Amino acid sequence: MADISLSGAQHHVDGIQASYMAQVQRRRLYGGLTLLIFVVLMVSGFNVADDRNAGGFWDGLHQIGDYPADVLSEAWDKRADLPALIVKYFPALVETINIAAVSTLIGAIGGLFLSLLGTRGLAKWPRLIPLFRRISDIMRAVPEIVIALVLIFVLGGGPVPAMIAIAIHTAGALAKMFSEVSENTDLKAVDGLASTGATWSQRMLLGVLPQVAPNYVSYTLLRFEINIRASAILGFVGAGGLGYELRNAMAWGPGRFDEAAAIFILLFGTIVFFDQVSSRYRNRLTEGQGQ
Amino acid sequence: MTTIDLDATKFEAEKLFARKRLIGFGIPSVIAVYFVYIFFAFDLPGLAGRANMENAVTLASDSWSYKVHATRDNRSGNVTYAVEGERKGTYPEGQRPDWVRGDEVITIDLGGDIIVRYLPDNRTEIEIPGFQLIEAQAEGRTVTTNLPDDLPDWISASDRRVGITTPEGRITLTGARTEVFNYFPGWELFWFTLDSPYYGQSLATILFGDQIDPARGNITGAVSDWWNNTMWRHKDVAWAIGETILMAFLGTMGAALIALPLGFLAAKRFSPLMLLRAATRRLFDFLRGVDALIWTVVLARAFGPGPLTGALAILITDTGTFGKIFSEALENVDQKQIEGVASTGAKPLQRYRFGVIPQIVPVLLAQIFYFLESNTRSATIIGAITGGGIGLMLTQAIQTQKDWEEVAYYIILIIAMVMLMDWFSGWLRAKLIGRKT
Amino acid sequence: MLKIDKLTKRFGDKTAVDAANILVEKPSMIGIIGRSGAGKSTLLRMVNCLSDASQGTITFEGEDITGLRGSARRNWQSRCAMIFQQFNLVPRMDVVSNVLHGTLNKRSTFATMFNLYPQSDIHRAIEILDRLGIAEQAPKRAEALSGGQQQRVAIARALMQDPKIILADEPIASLDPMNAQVVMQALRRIHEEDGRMVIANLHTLDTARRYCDRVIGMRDGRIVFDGTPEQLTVGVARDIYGAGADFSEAATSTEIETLGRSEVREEKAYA
Amino acid sequence: MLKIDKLTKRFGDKTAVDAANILVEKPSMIGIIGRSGAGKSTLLRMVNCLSDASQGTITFEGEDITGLRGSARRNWQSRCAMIFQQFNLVPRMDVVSNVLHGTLNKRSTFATMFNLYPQSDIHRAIEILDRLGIAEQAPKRAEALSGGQQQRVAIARALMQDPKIILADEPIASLDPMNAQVVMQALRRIHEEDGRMVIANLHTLDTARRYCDRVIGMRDGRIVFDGTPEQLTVGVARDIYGAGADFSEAATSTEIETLGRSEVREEKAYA
Amino acid sequence: QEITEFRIGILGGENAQDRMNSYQCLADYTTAALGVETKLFAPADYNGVIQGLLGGTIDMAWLGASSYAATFLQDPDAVEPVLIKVNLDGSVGYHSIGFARIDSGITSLDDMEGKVFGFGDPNSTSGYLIPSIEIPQYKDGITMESGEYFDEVRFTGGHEQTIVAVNNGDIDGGVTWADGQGNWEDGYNSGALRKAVDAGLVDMNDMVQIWQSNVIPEGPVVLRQALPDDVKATMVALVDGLYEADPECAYGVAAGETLGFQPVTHAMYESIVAARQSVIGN
Ligand SMILES: Nc1ncnc2c1ncn2[C@@H]1O[C@H](COP(=O)(O)OP(=O)(O)OP(=O)(O)O)[C@@H](O)[C@H]1O
Ligand SMILES: Nc1ncnc2c1ncn2[C@@H]1O[C@H](COP(=O)(O)OP(=O)(O)OP(=O)(O)O)[C@@H](O)[C@H]1O
Ligand SMILES: [Mg+2]
Ligand SMILES: [Mg+2]
Repeated sequence: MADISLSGAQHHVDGIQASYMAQVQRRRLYGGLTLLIFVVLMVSGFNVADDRNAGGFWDGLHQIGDYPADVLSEAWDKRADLPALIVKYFPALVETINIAAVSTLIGAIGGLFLSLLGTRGLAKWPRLIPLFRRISDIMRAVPEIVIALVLIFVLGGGPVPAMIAIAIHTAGALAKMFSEVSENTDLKAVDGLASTGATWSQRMLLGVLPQVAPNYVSYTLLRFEINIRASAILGFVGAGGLGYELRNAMAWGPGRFDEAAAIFILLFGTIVFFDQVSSRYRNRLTEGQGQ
Repeated sequence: MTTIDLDATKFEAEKLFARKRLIGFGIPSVIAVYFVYIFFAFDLPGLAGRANMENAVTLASDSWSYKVHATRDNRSGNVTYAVEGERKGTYPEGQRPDWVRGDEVITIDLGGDIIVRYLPDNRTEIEIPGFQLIEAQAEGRTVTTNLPDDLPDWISASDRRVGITTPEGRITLTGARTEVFNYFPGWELFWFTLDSPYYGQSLATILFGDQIDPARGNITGAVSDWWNNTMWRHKDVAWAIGETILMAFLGTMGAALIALPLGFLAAKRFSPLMLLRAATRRLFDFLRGVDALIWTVVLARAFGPGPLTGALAILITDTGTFGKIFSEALENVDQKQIEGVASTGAKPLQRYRFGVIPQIVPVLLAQIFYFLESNTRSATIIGAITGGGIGLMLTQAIQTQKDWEEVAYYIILIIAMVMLMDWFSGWLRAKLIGRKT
Repeated sequence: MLKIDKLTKRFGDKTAVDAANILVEKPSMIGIIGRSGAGKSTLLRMVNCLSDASQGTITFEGEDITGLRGSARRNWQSRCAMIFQQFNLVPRMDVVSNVLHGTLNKRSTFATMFNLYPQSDIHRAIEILDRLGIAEQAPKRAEALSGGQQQRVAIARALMQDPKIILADEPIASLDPMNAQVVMQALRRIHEEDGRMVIANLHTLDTARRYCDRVIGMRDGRIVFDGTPEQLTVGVARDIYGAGADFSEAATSTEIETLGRSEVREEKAYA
Repeated sequence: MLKIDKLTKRFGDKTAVDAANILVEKPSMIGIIGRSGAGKSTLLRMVNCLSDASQGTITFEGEDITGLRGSARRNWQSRCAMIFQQFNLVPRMDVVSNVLHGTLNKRSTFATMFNLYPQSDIHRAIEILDRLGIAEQAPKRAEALSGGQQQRVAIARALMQDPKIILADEPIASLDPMNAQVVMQALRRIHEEDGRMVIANLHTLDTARRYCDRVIGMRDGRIVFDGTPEQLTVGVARDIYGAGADFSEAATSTEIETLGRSEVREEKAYA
Repeated sequence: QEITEFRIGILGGENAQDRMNSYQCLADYTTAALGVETKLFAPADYNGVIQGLLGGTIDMAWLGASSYAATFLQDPDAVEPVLIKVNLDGSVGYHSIGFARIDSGITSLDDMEGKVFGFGDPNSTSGYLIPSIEIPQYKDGITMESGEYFDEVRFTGGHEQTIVAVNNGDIDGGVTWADGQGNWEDGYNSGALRKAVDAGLVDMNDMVQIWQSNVIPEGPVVLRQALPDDVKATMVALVDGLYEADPECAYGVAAGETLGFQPVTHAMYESIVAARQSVIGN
């Protein structure tokens, strides 16, 4: 480097400087534009939303505490009833958790098959991979509420429509996450099993599942946590469980705010409980993977 | 190896397999037992009885077909024709569908040789191939017919009401009115309502043909009539989809902006006070635990129905989620880079900007865009609760339990919307993370 | 008994194996040599039906292998065991289970799912492991074993299949010389004691010379040599490896000590 | 100009640096040697104010460094550049941006938040990169560079600070011999051409001998040797490394070729 | 004080967008009369409108009687009732109708013992409040607690859902609203049953009426108390004269044939408020 003649070096550096400056300008321009677009989107988006809302953001801000205050003050006045109410609504909570658990199980099984059938290298019918991928994309795209409401019409209210709806969505969502894992599986063991004349299901069972199980379980736990919320929300639109009770209590208003509070405590407690348990367990599962 | 040793090894292996079998059978049987419990807890045997296949058929057929009502008011004798029986779909005075003929005797041809005739004096004749000619007379509250006593299951009759269901259409007779429902495939009036001059015109005519409405150009007029179609309300649907995406966008981005600084407070390495860190973490847990559903209800009082309320509900919940994810990402940052920047005498903010941000940006963006897509779905649901967006339209359309073609339309739009957002956020993520910061 | 006739495999416009003809009349130990990319692995994979041939046929005892599909094909695979360079075991499972995978073809998916292997199979698996000198490792996870041990587990799995043919795709390429010798001796013993046919892809000339009755040389997908180890002179080897005059046998050697009988051969070969 | 006086650093009951005294009168190139855990890194980190001293003082041109806080301390850091074993660059940012981080102390927080640097700085950064022979890498991301290139980027960042002192904490420990030489030569040239003081922690004796004017040996936190490379005999080295009679210089060597002047020294040292 | 926009809340019962459409003409008149932008909101349920009125984010709504009572009980100063809809025959009331499937063998409340009984929305007057008070008066022993007289008392979420649920057999009996005029086999002249019949959802031959409430007063059109007086006056005049000015629009706003609106005061709803108060039990 020191040997290069000075003028040549200078020329050479000038060129690099110029092209780098051009790159910097371009990057600043793009960066600035991105920022500008983002700010414009946020500000105008906020204005549109504010405008199309019944109450304005700034007018409503000071009222945020009103509703919780109403609920809490009534619940406080009737605090003696709370334990009894919590017991009363416990079965509804069990139903909500059951919906989440069953749909997570069914969804995980469905997602498992969809992902195995949709992953290159593992698929039983390689030519159908795009088909299975589209199927899981669509299953994932359908919001639970859509299927639940349609099924309520056909099957009547209760936990089953919610269960099916959540299971379908879960299968799609897990299929995607599972695929990401199984794409990275080591195919050596699969090849080894194939050479002994193992069937497709035996290859998957022995060659793939042991490898991916920790990640799959971890994703399934995360999904279970999400599904508890989903099942509560679906209850809100008519599919049984705690959400249904909460909606009725909240809709009725004063007089049943103690019930609303009791249900809320149950729901909040459950969500936080499973959130903590699953995140702890998930960390354990994936930590073991690191080594 | 000696025989004794080998036997011991065999015995060990047998024990091992016994244990594996126990687990192998144990887990599935626990799941199976649970499913059995659910089978009864959710009353699945009863469900089979309760499931209403007729509803399923109504739903399925209505979602891809429409019906035109031909209604005779038995008091006034007036006959009206309306698509889906709605006022907006009513044929203007003097117009009627081409499968209706006659003035004194109105002949309605349902197709498949099924003919209904509205005769004077509230009499009705129905011709169905392979069945006797049905004659009916409406008088006061009663309907008298010549129907025999044992009826096929597609006819339901009492002296107050007669209902006939055929593959071609449905006929109901009561004292007050006589109605024929003629079914057609497709989504009627999807493009133009009956009052639009462009109704029934072909695309070619509109694009290249003579000016239809003297006041407007063909294309502008057609687009505007379609956009303002009162049956399908394309404009409102577009707004609703926009509102839903807006809720997701504002909620996600707002949450990310708020969660980023809070994430620093909650991260072990950056928090100035342990107490503050613990408090921030609990705040995140609280925001997440309360759940978007309840935030929606709480905020509805303060801000009323609308997209802003939905956006704020998403924002609050996701602030908790992002806060947790961001602070975990922050706790995993590589100290070396921060030290490198610090050793040049950089100010604290500069240390964060160059030592920390570049490290967590990929994690952040990946999460933000993942949530953008999933929040589009949440926004649909939240909209159904707070009153905004496509979610509300969908739930309400389902609630009326008759506008299944609209339900089908909305479902297709929602799926398309979510898939689009999925694709878009994936594209943006690849674009931004792949780029230098 | 094994006849490979004009067997060809193309990947896109690349011909990996080019009209290979091999005829094996009686169970023998065959080494296939050739440099990287010569098509050795591809050839073995076709024999095991892990990949389909583009052209040509493989016939075993009168049965056409290339046309097999579904369960007939799996059946063939169970009679034709394969050993891989990277062992291809299920690393998270214990050694006995890995050996028992050799019986998968006979078991239903259901039985596999619940680990329902008959006791006799379990016992046989351990006897095979003992024969290969690694019975102590039976309850350990495969991933906890050394490379040489893992390869012996793979051989045990192959034996568990009770195959007519054992295919070995560079069974010693990932092993140190010490382990390589153990594994090759095991294969030789299996051939001699059980009378099974063994076809092994080998990277190194001297290994082929030492353990095999017959050596096949491949180059660019074609079979360029087929004869006894004695016929495999340095000149022929140079041909196979496409090397110039500077080719030295030692460059491909992994041996640490020599077996009695090979010494004789080596002298001949160098002569 | 630099005076380190009874400098001590304790971590809990472990004393990492124990009453170290160093006096440097004029800009020179100093190597600190000592085995792992001797306290070399801790010493340099205290000089750069990355960690606080438990006791004792550091004085530079009459100014007490140990007492500095806030912006005065950052100001000192900007005059006293540091180079790390693991380079400590921002891997996702491009090379020039990494070099420009050397100017952070002089620029307003706001401008730098948006990556806005004056054009003159950018030009200077590229000139420095050119001086170190890696100007072509300017637009690449730091993570895309080889170790030796990354370390030169780190040196460029240090030079960008226009520092009085450059501290280098085992700058070549993660590099292969080839790159190690390039980096050490760069540091030496900076010292010679710019007249900057360079203090480098070094793992290997011969590197210290070859490139430094003065060598300081540390053991268990204490300074046990301070002198010219010539004074650094094998016996002294054994002392520093706490090794027995079997200590061999070669064990710590990473050199591939020798510079002219070091050959003379080596002969002396081995004598 | 001044207002910058006028927000009308619309109660559930029909397709959200259909309702918005029906009210669009009213919104246009309002914009013309007040000179400010008018916005329509159709929250998902009764409670959405109530919360809007309480929170001051909705200025005008046509409530059900029970929803009005709920609003009044939470904040007596939030809204004032101004107008009531007049039916074609001049009456200002309707009925809550109890019904069941004919093949279930249920013909009266007596047969409902031990069966599942369905209500609509908890804030609905005919779908919950009135039947929950009047049904227990039918005879001794009937209560609204699940597991006492009825095996289960369930909320379906709305009138439409109740009808479908009864028709499906999900619940044994339920209540919904009807004007009580016209014939059972038509599903009466107007009401939720009629809409379901028109949609082909139910066949009235399959249904049997098992109970009917006393006349329930139509819900009031309410205005937010805090609105400026001139705005209130303008809006009362506008809605009051709507039928005369534009019968087509009045049809849409009133969700059916009507003779328009007439003034009303809180007094009309005192009994409903009391009823609701009694259900709360405090
Ligand atoms: N799946 C495949 N797709 C495309 N080309 C392939 C594939 N498998 C092998 N090939 C090509 O076929 C040729 C023969 O490969 P093969 O693996 O059989 O060689 P080999 O003799 O086993 O070499 P090695 O000693 O490296 O294992 C090589 O050029 C290789 O690149
Ligand atoms: N942050 C810390 N907390 C506790 N002890 C520390 C810390 N940093 C260093 N030490 C201890 O101080 C002693 C000196 O460490 P230092 O890193 O300065 O040694 P070194 O000579 O640089 O060694 P190396 O060659 O491994 O880098 C070591 O025993 C180390 O364990
Ligand atoms: Mg190979
Ligand atoms: Mg160190």
